[in-house]
Amino acid sequence: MTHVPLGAFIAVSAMLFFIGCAGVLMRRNAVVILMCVELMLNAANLALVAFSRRLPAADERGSVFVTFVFVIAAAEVAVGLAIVLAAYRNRPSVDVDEARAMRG
Amino acid sequence: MFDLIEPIVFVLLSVALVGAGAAVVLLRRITSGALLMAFTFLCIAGMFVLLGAETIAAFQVLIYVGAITVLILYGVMFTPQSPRSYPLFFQRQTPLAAVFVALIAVPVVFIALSFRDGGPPASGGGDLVPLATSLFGPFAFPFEVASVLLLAAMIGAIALVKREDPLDDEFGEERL
Amino acid sequence: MNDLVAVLPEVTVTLTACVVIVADALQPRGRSRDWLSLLVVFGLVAAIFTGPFTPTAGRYFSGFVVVDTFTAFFRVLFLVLAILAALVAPGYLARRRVPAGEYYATICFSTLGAMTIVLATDLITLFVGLELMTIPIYILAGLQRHDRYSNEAALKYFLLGAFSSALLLYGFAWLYGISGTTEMAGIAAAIAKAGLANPASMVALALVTVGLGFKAAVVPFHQWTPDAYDGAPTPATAFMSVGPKAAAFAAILRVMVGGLDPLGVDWGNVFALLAAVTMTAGNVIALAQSNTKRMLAYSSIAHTGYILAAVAAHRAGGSAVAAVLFYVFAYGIMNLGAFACLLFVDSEGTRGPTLDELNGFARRAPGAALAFAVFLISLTGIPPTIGFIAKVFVIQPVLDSGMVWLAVVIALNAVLAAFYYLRVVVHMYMYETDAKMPPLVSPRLLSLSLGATALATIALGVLPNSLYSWALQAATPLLAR
Amino acid sequence: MEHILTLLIVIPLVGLLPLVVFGRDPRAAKQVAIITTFVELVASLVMLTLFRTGEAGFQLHESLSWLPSLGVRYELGVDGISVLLVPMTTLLTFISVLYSSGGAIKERVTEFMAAFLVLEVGMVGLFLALDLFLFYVFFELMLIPMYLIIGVWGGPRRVYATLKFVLFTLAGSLLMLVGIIAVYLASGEPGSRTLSLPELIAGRARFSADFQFWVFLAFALAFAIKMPMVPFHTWLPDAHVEAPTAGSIVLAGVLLKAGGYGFLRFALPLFPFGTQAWLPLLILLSVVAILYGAIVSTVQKDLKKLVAYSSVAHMGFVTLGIFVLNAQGGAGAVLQMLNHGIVTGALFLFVGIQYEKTHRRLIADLGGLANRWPLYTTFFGVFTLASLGLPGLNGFVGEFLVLVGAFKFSPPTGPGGLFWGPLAAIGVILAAVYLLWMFQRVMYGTLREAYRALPDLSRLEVACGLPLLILTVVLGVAPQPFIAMIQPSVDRAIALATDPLFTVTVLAR
Amino acid sequence: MNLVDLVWLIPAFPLAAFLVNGIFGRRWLGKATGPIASAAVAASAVLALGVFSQVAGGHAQTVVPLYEWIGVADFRVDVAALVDPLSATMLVVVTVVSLLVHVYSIGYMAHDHGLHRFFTWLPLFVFAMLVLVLADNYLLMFVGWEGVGLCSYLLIGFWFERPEPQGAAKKAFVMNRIGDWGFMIGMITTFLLFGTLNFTEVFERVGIAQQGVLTLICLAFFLGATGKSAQLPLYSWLPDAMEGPSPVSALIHAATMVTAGVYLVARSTPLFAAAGPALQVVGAVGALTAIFAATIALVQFDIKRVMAYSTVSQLGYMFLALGVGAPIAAMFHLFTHAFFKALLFLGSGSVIHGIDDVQDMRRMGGLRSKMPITYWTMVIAGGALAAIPPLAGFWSKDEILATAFLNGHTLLWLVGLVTGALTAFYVTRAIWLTFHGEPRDRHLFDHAHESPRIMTIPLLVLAVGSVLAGFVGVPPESGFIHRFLGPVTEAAGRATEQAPAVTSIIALAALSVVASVVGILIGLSMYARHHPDPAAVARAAGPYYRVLVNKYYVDELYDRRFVGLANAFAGASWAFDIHIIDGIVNRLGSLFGILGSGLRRAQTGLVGNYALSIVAGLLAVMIAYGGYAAGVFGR
Repeated sequence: MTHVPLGAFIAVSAMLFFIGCAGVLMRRNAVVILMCVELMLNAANLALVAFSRRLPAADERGSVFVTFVFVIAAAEVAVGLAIVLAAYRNRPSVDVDEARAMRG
Repeated sequence: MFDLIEPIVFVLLSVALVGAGAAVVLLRRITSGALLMAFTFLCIAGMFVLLGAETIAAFQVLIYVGAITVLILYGVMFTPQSPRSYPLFFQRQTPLAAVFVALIAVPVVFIALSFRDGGPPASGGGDLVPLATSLFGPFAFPFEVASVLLLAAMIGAIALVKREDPLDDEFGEERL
Repeated sequence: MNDLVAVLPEVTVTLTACVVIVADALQPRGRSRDWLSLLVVFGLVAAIFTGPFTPTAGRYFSGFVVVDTFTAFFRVLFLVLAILAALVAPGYLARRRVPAGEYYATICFSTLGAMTIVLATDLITLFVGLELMTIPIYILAGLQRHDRYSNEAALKYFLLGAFSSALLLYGFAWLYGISGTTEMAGIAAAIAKAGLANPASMVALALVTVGLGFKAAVVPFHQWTPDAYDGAPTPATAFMSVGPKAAAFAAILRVMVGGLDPLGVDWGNVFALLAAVTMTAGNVIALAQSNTKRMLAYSSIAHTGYILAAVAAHRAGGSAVAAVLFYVFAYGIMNLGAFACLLFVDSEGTRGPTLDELNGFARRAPGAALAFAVFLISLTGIPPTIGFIAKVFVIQPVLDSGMVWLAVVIALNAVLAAFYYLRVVVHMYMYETDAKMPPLVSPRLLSLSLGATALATIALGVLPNSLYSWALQAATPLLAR
Repeated sequence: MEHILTLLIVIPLVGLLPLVVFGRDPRAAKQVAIITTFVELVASLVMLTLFRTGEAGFQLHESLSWLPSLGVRYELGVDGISVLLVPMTTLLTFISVLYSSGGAIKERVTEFMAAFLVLEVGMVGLFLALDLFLFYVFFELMLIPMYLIIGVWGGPRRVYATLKFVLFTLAGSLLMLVGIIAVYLASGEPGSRTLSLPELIAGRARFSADFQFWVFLAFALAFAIKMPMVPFHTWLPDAHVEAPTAGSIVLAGVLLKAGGYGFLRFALPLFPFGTQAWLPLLILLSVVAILYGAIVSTVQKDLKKLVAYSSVAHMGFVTLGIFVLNAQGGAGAVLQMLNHGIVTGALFLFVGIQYEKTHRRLIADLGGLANRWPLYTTFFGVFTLASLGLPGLNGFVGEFLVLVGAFKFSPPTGPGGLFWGPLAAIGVILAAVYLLWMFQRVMYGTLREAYRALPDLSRLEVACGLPLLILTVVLGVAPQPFIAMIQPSVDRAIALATDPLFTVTVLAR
Repeated sequence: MNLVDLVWLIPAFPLAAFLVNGIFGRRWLGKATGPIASAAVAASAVLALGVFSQVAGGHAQTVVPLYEWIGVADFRVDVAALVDPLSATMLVVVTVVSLLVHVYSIGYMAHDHGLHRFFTWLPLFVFAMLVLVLADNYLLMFVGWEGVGLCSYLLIGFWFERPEPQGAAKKAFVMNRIGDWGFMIGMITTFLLFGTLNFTEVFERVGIAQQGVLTLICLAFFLGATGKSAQLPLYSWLPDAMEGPSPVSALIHAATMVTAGVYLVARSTPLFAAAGPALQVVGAVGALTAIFAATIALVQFDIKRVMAYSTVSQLGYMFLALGVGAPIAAMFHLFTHAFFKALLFLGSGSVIHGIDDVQDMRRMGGLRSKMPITYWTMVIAGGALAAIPPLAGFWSKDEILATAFLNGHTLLWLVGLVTGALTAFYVTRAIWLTFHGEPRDRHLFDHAHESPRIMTIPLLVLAVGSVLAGFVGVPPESGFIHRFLGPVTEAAGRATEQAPAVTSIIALAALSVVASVVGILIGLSMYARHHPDPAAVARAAGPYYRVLVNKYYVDELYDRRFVGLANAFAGASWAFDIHIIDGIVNRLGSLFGILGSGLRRAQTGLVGNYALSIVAGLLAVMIAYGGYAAGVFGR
């Protein structure tokens, strides 16, 4: 049966990656930015798995990498939300454009 | 005609994936954004299945669609925003950013297409066994480190949000 | 079993972290927690001394962990920096009610991450280590959580950090795609075949450069640095300005030199450009700063440039890598010392002293002022300090690889830097203090550790040979091929 | 005794210890500093006695491995070029400390003395180092103490002046550092590389023509700024005006010599081709410095500024003497360094003394001092005359020899000695103009009421001035013994720089 | 025993006196300084006479070395004395006149509070002058040369609290320095040419040089001479130098120092002789100066200034002599002039001393009765200056003119003749205004008194000298001095002169005497019988008179124009230093400051911007890699 070529998967992942990237550059809400970062990570995951399954010398490393990314992503989100909350307590806003006491 | 299933599924998934992702970026309601993100994760899981990596797909559903989405939803709930007009959801630099991202994305996507396919997965069937063996075999050390990472994140997160001294009370109980 | 022995230092560090957490939890609230720092120091010193007992150079965990001179060098460096960070902290933590136990534990975790980086032979371990090094730093930056500057610092650092991690990860993914493996050696081989002409490897390389450059605060990926350093609690700043940077350069060496050396010519030139831009921008902006803490932040960017120059000169071989190691070490102790000196002038509500708040410092605290002066002079690169020797060791490979222009840029930048470093000395020694100066604090522990560091700065400046030859040894594993 | 040179470097460091211990009490600090510098002075005189006149090579040679991974050695030695500069340094330091302990420095005495001892290490080491790297270390070591001395104990605009001083010096010296490392890399195959001067000279044929061209430039820039040569001189007046008396003394007396010494010791022997290539420009700048410095001096209103600008002119004679590349010029240049150190150091000393009493440095505010201060007038007069090159005093010998050398100067192309010589000689006339005028405006005329009560020189001040006075006369009346010490080494340096065969071989490659 | 070997004692004595008076003078010695100095000079005078007699007794020309002064490679200069007739003559002149002046000064300076300073510097001057005279090489001579310059500087500015002496002193030193520039250039080129600075060696090798170079060298030396000996264009310091005490004027600015230039040229006769054109320049300048200064002297009223200008003019005579190839005549005139001009100065000093320090002749008059000794001695000196036979001046000056004429320099001779007349006129005028006629200032006249013996005795001695000194040159062309100095100056090409016919000499002498007499008679008729009345003459002369009174406006030219110009230039260069050279540096500094604060603004504090700059960086890096990969930037 016909296979979807590896390139297609990677292209899709690249699209997702840059969508996330654009999100980080565009949105003001810290939480949304966090989501966009997650999208980027997922794009990477997709690429990794695709490579690991479809490369000539296919091995499971890609998948292993992805598992670690899961862990890291979880940790990141936890810490990230904690930071956002701590900040939100001092100044009830998650608008990153308002967090500019330090500049120059 | 069965041999066209995979491409069709792939196309559908891709469209959904990209569409949902774009929605996350563009949608104003954060809660629905979060849910769309979860949907994106699901599509990714689908991709994994398509690639024959069922185990990873499972993890994906558990961790992302499960844990992370929930976390983020909590985060969204704890940080309510005063309603504002649509443009204010975006930074002033949005157009410029779009240009830059496009400048990079377009060539990269085309370059991505250039990856040559190695044919069907050499070892047919599931990826559970190889994954498990390598995780607890050669990758034992990073595995341990990863666990420490989770510990560190936990401690840190607690340290950042726990309320012990009166200073915290000036911020409303009712919020948390 | 042998595997565990091989990573004994890492294990020790982890245990130390856990012990500190427990001890902190057991300690009733409101009681002094200064002794925790000594506990940490004890643990970390122990970790240093376990180093020699680990079996010498070799690969463990079925080849996914490598222990060699390179590892040993960085292990010691990270531990030393962590120890100093623990020593200078207590007073500040107590004053600003920063949770002490978490502070020390987080430092330990970050250190563990850094050590993991230098143990790594493949991208996976390296990436995990990188994250374990970085995520605690986010926490560290925000740990003074009732201070909005601290919150802002943490927020910015986290968002940008996560973003850059994603970039890096994607780069790694592509590297994997190009080479079909995650081991540096394998990547090196594959890349050598593909070459930069292959656009995919070009993209991967760019993403990796950006990701690692961000961690090391290379211009133009540097902008988180001033805000994060500025807002974070000063002891944390002292640590994060050196530890992560050192780790980042360890990673850069492992990946770029260890993994991508075949493409050297191509990324060497790009790195040279980045280095020149970085040091110049850092120095020029630092000229315009009025807050000492922020000025030091920018100066640390400039130093990134110097180190990067040595990386760019990797064609010179051992001397280049050794230069990076030596400079990172030198930079570590002198910059940490410089930031820690700010702890003497620490008034509630401010982030760090402005230049004017340092007026007459030499009269109010002669010892501290002298130490600060020594660190600044060392950062300027004037003999007989380690900073000077480090610059020499950097310039040598740069010239050796034929990049005379870069050497000249370094020299001229040193002149620029001299202006703002010595301006601090001017404020400390040549201006008289006036009324309403923030009161000085002088914990004995802080003074002692800074005195020791200052002495080391000079001692290693006079007799740098042992350290340098060690760095040379440490450089060899990367070049073995 | 064979480690006398190391001793010279160690003594001041040893002096630092008691200084730190007894630092609390300024009087103790003063005594410690005085004793230390005096011991150092004696040691340097011992070194002088151990020196064997008539030999060109390095004597009292010491060499230890210091930084093998960079081929750097702790290598010391003296020859005719440096043997006289070292005692001059120690003497001037001693006098500076002695004078400063008399009350010129009132606050932070301990720090001041400490800075001076460190400074002395740098200055003495500078003249003894035979390893380029070591030389550079000492060259820079002088920087920070002087920076503090000007900046902490200086005048109103001290911060501007001292930062200017440091930045100028660094701008030059860091490029020289690049040059030094380049020399190291070019000195041989990896493993056999070195920075030790004798070995470098032996293997200098490795330095290609345009390597020499650029590296010489790097060195020359550093030295030219230190000299200072026009147009890099503008830091000097500011630094001198703001510096405390003792600072001015060593700054003019010793630090300026680092440049000329560096040229003669390193730049010429190592880069003959570079020297030849840059020669015309350097000669031009020297003559410009002589005339320009003199002309600008004539209109100075501030006593210290005037002496500072006169230093620019005098240093012009030094460089001129060096770059005409002949025996008279070289010997004259070294003598001129020595004499300028003594005379200008003395001038700054006495300007300082005068300032301590009257708190005025503007020439217009002074006048008629000769009435009340016959002793002061005598000292100041003699040094003024020496500075304007009156035969029979030391200033003349150096300048005249340089002039003879300048007249002899015959380059393959461009204007020769008969063009430069007379021009430079004009500088001698101008010196008479501005120095005598200065002397008259300060000493002659009617005394202001305010100064009637001021006392003449105290015993301490006489003690500070007398050695310099004696040297001024001795070096003027009987310079031959000193010339005999200098001559062979200078000839060697010049021979190395002019060796025609060598230039040919380099150009051939 | 051989005195010549002790020649170094001659300068040693004054040096000792200088040191003693200088160190102990102010505290302890006080008035004793005068006798000490005089004693020292007396000692050297005695020794000098001894040496002279030995040399006269045919002692061969000898070099008395002391030690090696400077020796670098081929450039070797010793401190050594050359004893030959020329230096012996100078020794005598210098020491004897100095002695007299010292003695005279004891009286003259008695009441000055700076006495000890005076007697510190005067011996120092003698020392320097003796070094100059004794030197056996140009460089050592230069040492003395500068030394006397310094002393003259110090002594002119002796009363340094008044502004005029300061100016005069500085002017003197600086103008001398300008001359010295020439001296140095001459000296060094001499060395380059002959490889030595030693007189005898240079003169031996004179042959090897070609004339052009020699001419340049000689002109350079002559520039030095004009500075020292106040010739055009560097003469104007000498009249101002009269601000110093009269004894100083007598010793330094009449008898000794100012003749150093003459001595230098005489010394270098072999050089000058070999360099033809140079001599003509010397002669021309000399003649020009002679008449130029004489004309100015006609109308001055300050008695010392009259003498000063007359000195300038007499020095002009000497150079004229040198120019026409008669060094002996020059030395001869130098010798006689030393006596009568010193006497004239000391005399006017005595007058000034007698009428409490007034120098303006318009306030004098009729003093003959009050101070007879001064009067008579000055009459004698005046006669000598006016060249009235058989006084000293007549013989020497007449010889100069004769030689000039016989060597065919008719024009120079004519100038000299006219100058002679003028000289006679202004000296008559000076003496008459001072001593004859009605006292014009009654008050001064009443208090006028003759000077004490210690001052008058030197006057008498010098008077005797002024009468007899001339006879060393009698008979003309073959007198003692000619035989004595002959050997030194053979190179001067006296051979060219055919032994002149006695008749012609007498004729020329007669002519010059007539000129002098005419001058005197005019002077007498104008000032004794107001016929014609000087005032009327002045009015008649109108502009010409004013030009003379204002000394041809030369001082104005020098002091205003030149000095002003120089100051303007110097000021401009300082402005250049501050605003251009230093300005650039400071601009650079501020530039970086601006740059920094500009880049600061890029640090907006907005996370979005930071992220964007990261992405931009990513793009840039990609392009860079691509570029290097494609080899666009080269490798």
